[in-house]
Amino acid sequence: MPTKIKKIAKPVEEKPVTPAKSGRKIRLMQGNEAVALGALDAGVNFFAGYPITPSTEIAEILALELPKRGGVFIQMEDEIASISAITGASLAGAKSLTATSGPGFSLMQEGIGFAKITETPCVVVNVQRNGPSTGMPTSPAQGDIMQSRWGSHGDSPAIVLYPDSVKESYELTIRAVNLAEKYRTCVILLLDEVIGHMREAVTLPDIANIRIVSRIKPTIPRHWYKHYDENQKYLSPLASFGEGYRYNVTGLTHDALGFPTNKPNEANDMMERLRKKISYNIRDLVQIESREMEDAKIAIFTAGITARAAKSAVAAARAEGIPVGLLRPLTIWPFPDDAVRKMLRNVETVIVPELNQGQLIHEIRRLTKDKQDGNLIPIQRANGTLITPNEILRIIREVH
Amino acid sequence: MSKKVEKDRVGTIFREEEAQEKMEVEVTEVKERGDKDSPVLIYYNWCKRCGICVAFCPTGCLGRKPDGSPYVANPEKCIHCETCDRLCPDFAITGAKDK
Amino acid sequence: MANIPQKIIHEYLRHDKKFPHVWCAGCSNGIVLGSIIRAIADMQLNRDDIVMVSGIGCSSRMPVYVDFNTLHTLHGRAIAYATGVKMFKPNLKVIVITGDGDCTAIGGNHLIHAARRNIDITVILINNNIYGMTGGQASPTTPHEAIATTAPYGNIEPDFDICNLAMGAGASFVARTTAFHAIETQNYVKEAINHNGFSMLEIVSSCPVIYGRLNKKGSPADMLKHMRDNSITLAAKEKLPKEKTEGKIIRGILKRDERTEFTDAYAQLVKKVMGGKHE
Amino acid sequence: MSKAHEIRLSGSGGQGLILAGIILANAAVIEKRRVTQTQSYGPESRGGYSRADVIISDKEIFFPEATRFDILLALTQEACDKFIFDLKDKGILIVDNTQVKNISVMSEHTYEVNFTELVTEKLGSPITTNICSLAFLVKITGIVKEESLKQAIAGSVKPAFLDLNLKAMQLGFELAVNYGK
Repeated sequence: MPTKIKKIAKPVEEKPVTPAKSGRKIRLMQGNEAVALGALDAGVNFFAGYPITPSTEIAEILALELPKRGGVFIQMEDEIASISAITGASLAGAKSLTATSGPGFSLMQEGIGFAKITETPCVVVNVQRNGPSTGMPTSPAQGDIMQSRWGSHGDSPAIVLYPDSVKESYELTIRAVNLAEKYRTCVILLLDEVIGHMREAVTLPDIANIRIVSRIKPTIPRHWYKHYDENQKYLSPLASFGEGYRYNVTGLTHDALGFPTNKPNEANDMMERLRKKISYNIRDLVQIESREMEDAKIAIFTAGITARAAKSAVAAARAEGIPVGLLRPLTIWPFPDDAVRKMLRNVETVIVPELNQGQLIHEIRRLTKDKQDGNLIPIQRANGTLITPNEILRIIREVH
Repeated sequence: MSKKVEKDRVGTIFREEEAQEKMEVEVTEVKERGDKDSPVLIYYNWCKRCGICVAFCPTGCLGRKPDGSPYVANPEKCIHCETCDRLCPDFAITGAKDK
Repeated sequence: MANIPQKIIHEYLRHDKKFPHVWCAGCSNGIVLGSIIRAIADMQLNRDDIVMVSGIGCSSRMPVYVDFNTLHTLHGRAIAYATGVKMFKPNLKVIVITGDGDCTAIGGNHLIHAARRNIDITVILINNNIYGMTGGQASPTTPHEAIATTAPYGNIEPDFDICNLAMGAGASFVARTTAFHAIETQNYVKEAINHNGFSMLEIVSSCPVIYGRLNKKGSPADMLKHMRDNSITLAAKEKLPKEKTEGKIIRGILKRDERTEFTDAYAQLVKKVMGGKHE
Repeated sequence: MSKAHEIRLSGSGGQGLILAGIILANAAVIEKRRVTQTQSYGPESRGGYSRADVIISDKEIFFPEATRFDILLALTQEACDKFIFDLKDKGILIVDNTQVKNISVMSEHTYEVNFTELVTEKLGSPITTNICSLAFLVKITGIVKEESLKQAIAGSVKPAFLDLNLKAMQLGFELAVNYGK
């Protein structure tokens, strides 16, 4: 059978993405919109996703913007395909991102594990909604805190960021992309439904003032390239497909070259590598906001939208002369153990409000073993409504 | 015996008389890797003894050892059809032109 | 390896790393791999430009053995990963190696949507009628009444015609051959890679150790002989009366049409919107 | 104004309350004030219930949802019944009495206007009831300047509908000026 040989003539080229120019003036912006603009400003040039409330605006904005900048937008057939496509694109050199909500996030877990074990940079935005299962699609909940850490089977470390405002959604999206590139892993950005849909007045920083991190590229000859090089604090260079470094990527436990292995010592090296690249760099990863904690006897520990209610309650309680402060992790995983332990040292009571049946509180309980059980007070709810400042204030008054 | 040297169509050179001698060799004495003068080279480290090459050899060039692995039973019969090469699932046999 | 003469196929194998391969004695996967790399050698493609993607299963172990950019992914998801690679770098040649269970059961949705989009990915589906790696469970292509470990009394489900499925979903190149027909496989692989659009090449193969034993199909060679004797070309089928073609494997290029390819369509879209002003 | 103003616009899906909330928030942004806007709604685009909250302040806004309203706009009976108890003591209640027939707690500052009827009569369709009632709210409370509202409307609606919406706004202003007369 005669066959025409079609040679590949086009050179391999990276797709340049022109930065977003819009929105440098102050303007009203939704949390989801801030995520989309943050992604564009961080250099994201590949998005694959599947529609799901309450994250859909992110896909809609990127469908509009990415083609204009030479990036790729593709709506996949489901969330599993979406995480797969962004991982594949990342290996081809893209800065990639997908956005979803609880049910889709559950479907993506296997793919998130794959991105982690293969050390492929990508970002998953999970705009949390009420669950379990289909739950209440337009109601808020913070039920995915543990899933974002432990959702994928097997041990794997996680980097999870959690903003509490529209402005911070923009900033943490950029940070998520940067961390994904730097640490070669799947970084998760947790958003609350209310933050995704909330509008606030935001002034975006000048594009020139935004720090963008891109993966390190190998400069060594092909035969020296190790896809999982052990140097440099476990942060090794990453070649893209088509650049001449013909490496193997597999979800199987693999050696430094990327080939499957069953040898216990090599498996151990790989697992330790995954763990240490997070634990050795924990200072770089952890961000935590503390408010009025200097003389606080009561501390509120919470994240995301619940922290907004807590801030309001703290302000009101301080006005009444109650020594109360707030701790809010911006990076919830890896958990900021040392910082929290240190800041809670002089505190008598910790209140942990969260929109679930108890997730963050387990971490606080672990860190405050020396305190009596009665000094750890949960405020928990998973009925689709927010915990209000008044509820928290009432508890503060009670314990004072 | 005359030293008749033939060049086959794919360019492998082999000596007829040596091939004759090899026929008389006990099968157990076949070298563990293919002889470089053989029309067909077998790499026993990769061979899994499935028997496909022997079954599809159209001329009976290949034979099967008691343990199931192939050997070049009748080198002179090789017509360099490459059937064994193409059908070997283990890349353990080659009748193709040496490059 | 020094012990093996430097045949052209050895340029393409990671022969110093991973051989002998994991496949059982007499498994057709190795034969198909040989045909694929011969095709690629014939085409003189640059190895740096080839991305071979696979899912999970026996056939999906293939990428590890070849010296291309290789991506061994999750069960059923190979086509979705391949879509990401191809969309971002359309100049790469993306080849998906998959099996019947991987592609049509767990990955069936990705198959039909990639075919619908007509994205330029070459899917080489090695159909051995069973889940081999997990030990012989029934797959969507296990024939009716055949024995599998999860169908110990005979399979009561009807089987999938994968080529029909791909054609129905919109694949623009669909062909079928068998592992025994190595030269034909080599040619079809070339055709499939050259085709600009979604191409599906089903290669009927054999699993002598599991499927063969469960169903008393004889030796590996017997199973290949069965492929030889029980398959006919599409041209022959059209000439023969219906009763003579029943139960035969039909080989040939079953569909080939020119339809807008997806990355081309996306490039057009980008060109169109980039002509407009930014927001 | 230094305190935070919590405003809730409520009614049923399809009445354009979320758009009204965005417009009001935008008007506050134009005046360089701090603002958050949140909403809650079911999947229905018609019927069901719908609310949009706007908080306008000169200080940092912590909690983004309105909990004790300074101003409540209720376009349906259901919304009025549901939210009226969270209106502050001196809060302003504005209802559309085309639909709201019973007000369980009369606030000191209650305004009853048949927006839907009037808008349908004067502008041919009830579609701009949201803008008309919002303009009424703005004029009565002075929460933002009229000019800011106008700019915000211009920035939020499609040019083809701008004229109609501005007419609705004007109608709202007039109703406020003439209220009780």
